[in-house]
Amino acid sequence: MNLDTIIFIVSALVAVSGATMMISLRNPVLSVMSMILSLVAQAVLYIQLGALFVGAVLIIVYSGAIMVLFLFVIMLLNLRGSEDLGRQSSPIKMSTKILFSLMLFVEFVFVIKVGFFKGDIPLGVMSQTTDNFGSVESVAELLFTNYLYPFELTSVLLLSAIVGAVVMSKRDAAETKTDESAVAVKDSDSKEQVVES
Amino acid sequence: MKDILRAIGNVFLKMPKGFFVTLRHFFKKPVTLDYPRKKKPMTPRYKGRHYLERYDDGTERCVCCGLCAAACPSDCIYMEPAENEKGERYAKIYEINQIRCIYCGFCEEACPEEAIFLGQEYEFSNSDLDSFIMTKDKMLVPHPRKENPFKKMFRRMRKAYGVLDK
Amino acid sequence: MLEMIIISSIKVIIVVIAVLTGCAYSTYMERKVVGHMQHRIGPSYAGPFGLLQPLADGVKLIFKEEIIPDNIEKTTYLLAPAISFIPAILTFAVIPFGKDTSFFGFDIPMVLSDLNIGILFVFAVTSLGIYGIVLAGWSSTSKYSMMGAIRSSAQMISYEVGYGLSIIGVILIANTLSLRELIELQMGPLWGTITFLPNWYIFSQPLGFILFLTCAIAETNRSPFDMAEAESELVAGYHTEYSSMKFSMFFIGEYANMIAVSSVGATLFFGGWHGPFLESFPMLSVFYFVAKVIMFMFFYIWLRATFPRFRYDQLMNFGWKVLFPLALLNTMVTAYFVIL
Amino acid sequence: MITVTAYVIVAAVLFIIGALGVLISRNLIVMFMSVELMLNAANLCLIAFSRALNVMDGHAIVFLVLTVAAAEVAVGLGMVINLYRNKETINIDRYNLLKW
Repeated sequence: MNLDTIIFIVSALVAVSGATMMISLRNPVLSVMSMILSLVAQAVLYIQLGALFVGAVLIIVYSGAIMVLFLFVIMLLNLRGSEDLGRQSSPIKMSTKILFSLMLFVEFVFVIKVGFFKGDIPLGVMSQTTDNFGSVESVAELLFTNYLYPFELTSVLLLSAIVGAVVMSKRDAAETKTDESAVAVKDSDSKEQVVES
Repeated sequence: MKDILRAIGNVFLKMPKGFFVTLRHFFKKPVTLDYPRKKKPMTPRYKGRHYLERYDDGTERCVCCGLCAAACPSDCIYMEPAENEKGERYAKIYEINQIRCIYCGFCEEACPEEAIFLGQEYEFSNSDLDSFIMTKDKMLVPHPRKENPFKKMFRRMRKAYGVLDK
Repeated sequence: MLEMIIISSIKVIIVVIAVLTGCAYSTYMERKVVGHMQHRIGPSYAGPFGLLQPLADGVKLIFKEEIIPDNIEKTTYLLAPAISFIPAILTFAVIPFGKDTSFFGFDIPMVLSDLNIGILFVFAVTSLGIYGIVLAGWSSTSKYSMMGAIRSSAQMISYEVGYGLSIIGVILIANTLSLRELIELQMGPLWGTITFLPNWYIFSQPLGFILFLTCAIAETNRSPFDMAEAESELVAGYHTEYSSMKFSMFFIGEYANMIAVSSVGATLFFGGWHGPFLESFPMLSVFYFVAKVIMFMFFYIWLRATFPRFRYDQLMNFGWKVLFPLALLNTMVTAYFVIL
Repeated sequence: MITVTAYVIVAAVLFIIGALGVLISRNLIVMFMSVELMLNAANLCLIAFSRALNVMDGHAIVFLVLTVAAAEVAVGLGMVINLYRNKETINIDRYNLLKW
């Protein structure tokens, strides 16, 4: 029970409970907040796994931009907990859904147990890492050599996302420009920054 | 593009101007005072709280003629006359309602005896309504009086026409 | 191990106390400086030159009645001040505030934690600060607070881009993300040749510096970009419904953010604790650092006293049509010269 | 000593919660966030494997996934706003025009 273990257990618990709260709370803003909690805990897990850069980027991109956008949309639509979300679906439907999820989980555990324990991936041990594991330089080196084409493709994807967002949130020409359209454009731009940085 | 050029222009041409203005004023002497400790000297003819004057021998100048009350536009002076043992009139009660008073100074001008005048003090605030009634004992206190140059002139004129002080 | 823990704890306590005192006294500085710029004298009654004014304010805020409105979202309402306050303080974990010195035989690095992704940490943490504002505005169920929160989130989305891009130039030149290494790189004569100037990045990145400054002011919700709390339009914006200690937590958070951004600016562009005569007096470095931060704070206040508030749409336009392209241009030009 | 399996199991749990969220939630925005959560669970897995095998490729892929997620959010939230404008609700059960 060393410090690493404690940190792992705490952040794993926070991540899972944040995620659970996210899907169970009725109030959308509280949902977003618990999602952020979960994300921060996940970033801690990343950093514990040696992925400093990706962990920081996760917080910057997700907590810093994407979740703000979620909050912004919730506020724009002025959704509060009182929003009528319809009747409860029938217990049979509900239990079927939960059952399916549990089956999926069992399957995952099975896959982890059977598939990966053959020894291809040394899951049982944490291998010693090289010095610059998880550093910005090593990620950048990979991105600009082996993963250059996917990287360029994401920029095309971002461009199409910008165009898509603009087209989608643009109202009829007769109506005046609104904040939403402006914000949708902005959001996709802010993602581009991450790629370039 | 136009926006960018304008922004650059503003940063290098217009913004320094604004910064310079505030910086210049930063080094100027402030116009406000450290008020409760330092007070602004009022002008000689400033009309503040009321005082009643005495003659040099200690008797009151006011003879309760009522001219000040008659001149008062806001009707804030109340007085009751009486006679002393020498048979001279004096004001038994002389009260000024400071809340009604508009500090116009007409009483000062109307007074034939130069008994009442308005001094330099201006801090009247109080939490007690009764304290705003200026009674005789409050007004008859000794006070630093700066002679009003116009009063001086009037006194000389009165002397010249034979209306003499006591 | 134990020594390290004790030293680190002492450092943390000292830094937190210093930051909180700094926050208190930057309110004093702000009132004095703005006062003099408007021909007033500012606070002068509590203590000599009003120096005890922050203390008096603090005592007043603590003992004030705590008013919690009825129709609020209780959880988030209570959480919001802490959320805006904690990230602001967290930023100081990676900022080096002096040259490493030794006390009583211990070598003490003058930084709480020297991460090799220091700048990214700062950006990650400051980007969390927005939630305090947004949640406060949303949970107060007041229209002024709500307006403040919406403005703030939109402003944040549009400025984060320029903010991030403006420092890319510096990082490209320095080739590191660690704040300590950045400072070490800024020692010595400018570009290795000009001896009378230090090698601060403001000389090689003037455009980057201006962009950084602009975005930092928008990021900390300060005038002229203080639309989240525009007092002449929205009463007090997002913290309209807060009182007593909760209000003061927002206040401290805002000032701590200002100090944090100032420290980052000083570290990135003005050489951090770097200054003359450090060989003989290493403790002078802390003084240099504080002096640079105070310069930044003075600029903040100066700006507030000088310019009127931006309009909402002007700000958005400015962020997207001016800052963003300029930051891209700066990155491109710097990259070109770096590759050369 | 924690093993990589522990991280992978945490990732699996997160993924399941995300899937459950997509299945049972009737709030469009929460559904959307559940999808993001599933992406993140996959990311966590990638990072864990990257650590286990001591290669950096996982990090690069996570980086690309993050950009994809960002693009997805930009378009998706635009869609949510448009849907809300049409029906004044974000209850997913109300969007049943194509249901037979």
